[in-house]
Amino acid sequence: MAKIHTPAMEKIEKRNAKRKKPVKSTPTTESWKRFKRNPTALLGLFVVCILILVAIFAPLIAPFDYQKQDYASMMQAPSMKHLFGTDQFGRDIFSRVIFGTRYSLVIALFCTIAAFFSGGLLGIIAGYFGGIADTIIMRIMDVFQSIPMIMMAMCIVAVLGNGIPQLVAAVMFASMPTMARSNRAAILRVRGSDYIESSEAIGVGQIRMIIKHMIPNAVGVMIIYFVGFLAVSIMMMSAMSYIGVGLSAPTPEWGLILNDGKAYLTSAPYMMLFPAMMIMITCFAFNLMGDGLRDAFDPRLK
Amino acid sequence: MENLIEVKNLKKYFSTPRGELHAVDNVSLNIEKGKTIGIVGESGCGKSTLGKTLMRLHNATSGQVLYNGVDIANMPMKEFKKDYRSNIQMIFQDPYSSLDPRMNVLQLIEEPIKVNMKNLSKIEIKEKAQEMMELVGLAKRLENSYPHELDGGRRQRIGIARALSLNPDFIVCDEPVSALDVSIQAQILNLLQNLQAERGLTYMFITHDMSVVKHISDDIAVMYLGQVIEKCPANEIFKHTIHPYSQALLSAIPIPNVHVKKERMILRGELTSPINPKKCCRFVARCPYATEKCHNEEPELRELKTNHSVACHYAEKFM
Amino acid sequence: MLKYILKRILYLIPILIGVSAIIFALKTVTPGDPARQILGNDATEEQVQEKRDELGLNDPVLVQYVNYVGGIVTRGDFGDSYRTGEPILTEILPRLLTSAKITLGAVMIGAIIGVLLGIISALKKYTWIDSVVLVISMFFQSVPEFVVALVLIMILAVKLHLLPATGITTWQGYIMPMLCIGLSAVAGYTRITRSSMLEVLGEDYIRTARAKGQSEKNITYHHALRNAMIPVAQSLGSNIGNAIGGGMVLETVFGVPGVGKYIVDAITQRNYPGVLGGALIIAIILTLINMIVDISFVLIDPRLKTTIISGGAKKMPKKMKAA
Amino acid sequence: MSENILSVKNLVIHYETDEEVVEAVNNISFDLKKGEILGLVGETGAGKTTTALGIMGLLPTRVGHVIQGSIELDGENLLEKSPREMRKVRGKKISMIFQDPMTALNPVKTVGDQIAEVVLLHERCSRAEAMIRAQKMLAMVGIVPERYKDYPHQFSGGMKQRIVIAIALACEPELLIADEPTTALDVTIQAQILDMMRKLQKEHNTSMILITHDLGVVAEMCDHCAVMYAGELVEYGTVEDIFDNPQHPYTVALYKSIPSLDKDVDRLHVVPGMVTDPSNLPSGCSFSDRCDKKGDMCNKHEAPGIVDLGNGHLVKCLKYKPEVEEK
Repeated sequence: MAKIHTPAMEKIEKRNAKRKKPVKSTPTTESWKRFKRNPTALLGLFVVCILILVAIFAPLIAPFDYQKQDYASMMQAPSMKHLFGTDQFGRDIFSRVIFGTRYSLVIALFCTIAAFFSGGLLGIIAGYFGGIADTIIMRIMDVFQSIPMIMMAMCIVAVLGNGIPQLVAAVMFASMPTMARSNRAAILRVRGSDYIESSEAIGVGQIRMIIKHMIPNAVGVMIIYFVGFLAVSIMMMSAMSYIGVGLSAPTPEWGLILNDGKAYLTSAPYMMLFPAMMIMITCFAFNLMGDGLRDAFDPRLK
Repeated sequence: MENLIEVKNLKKYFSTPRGELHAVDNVSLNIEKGKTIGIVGESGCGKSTLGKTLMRLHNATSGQVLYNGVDIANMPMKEFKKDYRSNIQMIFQDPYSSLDPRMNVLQLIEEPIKVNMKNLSKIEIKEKAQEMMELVGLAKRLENSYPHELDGGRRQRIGIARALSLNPDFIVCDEPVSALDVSIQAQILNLLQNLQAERGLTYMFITHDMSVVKHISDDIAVMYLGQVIEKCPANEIFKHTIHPYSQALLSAIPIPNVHVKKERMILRGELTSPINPKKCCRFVARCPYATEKCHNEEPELRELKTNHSVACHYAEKFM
Repeated sequence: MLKYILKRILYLIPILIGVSAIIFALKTVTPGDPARQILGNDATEEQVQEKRDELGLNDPVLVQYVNYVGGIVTRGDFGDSYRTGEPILTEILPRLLTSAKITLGAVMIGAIIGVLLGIISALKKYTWIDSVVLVISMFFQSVPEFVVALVLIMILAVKLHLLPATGITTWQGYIMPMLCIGLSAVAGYTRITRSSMLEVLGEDYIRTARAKGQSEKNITYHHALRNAMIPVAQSLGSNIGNAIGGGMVLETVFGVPGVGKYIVDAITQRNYPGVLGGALIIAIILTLINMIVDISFVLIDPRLKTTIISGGAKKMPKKMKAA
Repeated sequence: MSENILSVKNLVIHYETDEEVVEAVNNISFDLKKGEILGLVGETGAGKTTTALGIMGLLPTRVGHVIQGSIELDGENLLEKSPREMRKVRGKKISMIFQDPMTALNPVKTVGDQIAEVVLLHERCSRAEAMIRAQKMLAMVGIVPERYKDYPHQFSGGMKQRIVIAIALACEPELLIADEPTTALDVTIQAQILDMMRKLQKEHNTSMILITHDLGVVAEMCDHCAVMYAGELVEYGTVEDIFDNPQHPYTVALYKSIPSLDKDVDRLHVVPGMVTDPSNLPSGCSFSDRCDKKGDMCNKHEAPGIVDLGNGHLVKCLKYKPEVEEK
């Protein structure tokens, strides 16, 4: 009796024949393979790369100085000269949005890094040491969590005043409980695994354990949180600037540009359209990428 | 005969929200050099905890573990790690989860050498790791493979190589074959036996499988709810079991032979809770012969014959 | 059960002490002298000092804190508004109802749409429907609530004149704020529902139900859904928190006289007691809500009920499982 | 001899994913007589569970495909039935017990509800009647009927498996498939459960397929035994045939590699190599790479056919087809 050959088998044989040699399979290449197979994730990555390039080369891309006021051309609708139109001071919105990429991305990055170094670190400490340290840290986080994140951030900015460092501090404090919780969970999952115990048994010391075993295994999940939080902080930041808390004019941050256009919603909606689109595209890209990373690092979650 | 390991009144309690869990309760054992002691029991009887306490993966609540006469259970962790960690090693139950998925075979086997023998050069470490791979029967081409690419038998060989690379003389084998298929199980058991013969290793072999433990052990200790209830040479237990629990355990094993129809002793109920146990025979709730005395007094492990001890008030009756 | 509720209520105390401490800490680092704020710039230094004594601002910090908490507990005194001189509580109380309505509506909209989408995408996993649902919900997650609000205002109010752009003088005024907050929460619910539904559908007991000859529909609704809802319910507390936070921004956008707008106004007017008092009140309410969510959980999950009634977790320490 | 209740013919089941095709079951045929117990033995990846799921019509959707063959229950081909018709068969005519009792019960429903559910699905009766039946079933498997209101987590592992058995037997099925019913349990509990299963099987004259990797369990419970390797049925016969007179090299090797309680051997017999990967089968006989009696033809010839050694003792090995080797 011959073995059965099915169309599905032929398809795979054909594909295998095309492949020159088998790719070395390490956990990292496996993750990358899964990420590559995910078109939406790749799209997210692509958009993020473009945004980064835009931020770096903002002065080359922007046709005008983002703060140059030109009273001769105020409130112009989008045209070839002013792609996104101009605002009530005659500033080129396109240039402002391009420079806004710089501000928004950099501030979001600062916020996220700060959040990781405060809440994230606390979570890692709580997860790694456990016991009394864990209890104390997590109880404090419970307290922080009872104030909604954006409200906490606004209260802090209200007290500290507007400005980039203040904003970063506010986001950092406000995000502490969420960050701590998720990083703690990431560490706990690794810490509870058998390979940590088996490494303990062969005499691996604490430092090597953290560097060689725990971080490499937890880092995937942490990257997911990191990317996700970039989107969160951009959204928080723009919402705060929009209602006038956080940054102050004339910084070309997207939320602030929106704030400028607030009064002209009905007469000149384009003033808000483009910055709003930028916020949306950026957050969407980060979220798509984060989602792809989640599937790539942790296929069980899908 | 020389005892490599002497366990004296070892206790390991865990505190849980519902009370103290007596995982290992007053266990005493002697393990002779070059021999294998088998620890059998059902899940929750504390056999793994016993192994991990010997390894100092858990700190003992009280009692002593003498290694060549030195108490290793109560010495400072630092000293233990420095002087004794290499001598006592462990092979883990689940070869799927006990290897770091982000390391390849060579890295996994190099790790114990790297950590414990700091005076070796990189090349020497690699050479030693390769030597270990050969010893446990892992082909050289697998060096750069990751655990997820290998089958259970090979992963367990990695686990064995990791343990052996430190030249230990005592190895705790915690259910090393229970996650493996029957045909692979035989490969690993033979490997362990060959290594023992070549290197004069001493094993503590923890398992729930009576036939495996009988095959590989010289002495057997049966555990029930944290206590050793019967201790004797391997052959003896299958011919002259004394404790009612051991009898039940043996009679419960299905024999792959159609002509042997065993008289079966079916126990009532299931394992009782090891949390805050009362002062009585631990087996009393399931024992068909339990009397008033069993409910009130905790039996001690008594030597009835040479090398055969039983913890039962009425042991003589069952002899 | 009663014991558990009592325990849970006792657990509130340290949280509330902590929250009030955070707010108090912010209060003490607040720029400006409250005494001068109250008296105005014309007051003399002596008058200010006198006022400071009166307000207890010259006492040690700890005494100030104790007085602060004492004032809250005994008199409901969250401080007085710099702007109007009225007690914060009297100013906020009438606004609470408005905010509560919006928050509740938003959470319901978000939860209902989100859970439904989550179920659909779990049942249709790996098909185009699943992808579309996920992309749409992620899209709404990526758009700040206030942008959604602006778009809705443009379309529904300015162009179509269907709904009022701002204010809540009629019931229609509530629709847009609720919708905006609700939509941004949809993604969260969809994701949790989908993943927990998928996990549950892969469980052995679902296979058992299939082996019984149960239909897929009944398996989904009778066996899977209740189990899958446990993590969704768990996320409810933090989602309410997010909705309240979102409400702050949106009440401002829509000009809704709720607590959120009150706090934002207080921020722009540098009315610090208003900001902090408002935040504290919200925090207290949120803590209470979380407690209620926790307690109602026990009612969904029988496993929790037994462990709680038998007084303690049944789980052994992780390391014991291997033994 | 009594009639066949189940007859599986030339069954082939594949799992197809984007990455690979797993040939889980390769052309197996066997019959099960009424009131008999058939043991299905084999290692991981041998296709035991897949066969069972195939019979139940519960192969994972999209991935699992029956490529060919027929499964006849009482003369009706189950593979031709619509999903709706299959639902009427499952739970009523065929029941299945799964390996892990800890997860087989819905944690948020009382055990009484879960037993009553299957009764309500297949029999015309009221909820109250179904509940009474549920309590009777609990009593039958040795659980106090008053505990029908309890939730699964309030029972221990052995008790849960009893409840799973109660669910499976509630509608008095003609065929019971037990997939490693005691593997997750301790040996003393296993003895209790097997004892009870045997008793109930005798009382109700249920036919049964018992899937296990434990030859001891087969020897004790079964009338016939089928040994599977890499999706193929390599040997089939009465338990006496298989245990006293094993013929396939794999069966023989399997015996020798198990440590025995009554014999002392210094070293176990070893089957070399790894368990054959069903997504990457060798040409010819699947066991050929590990076989110690391998001949020249084993890899070259197409998969060996089945040889009847008499009295229905079937073996799938070229050893018993000398004419092939001469060719």
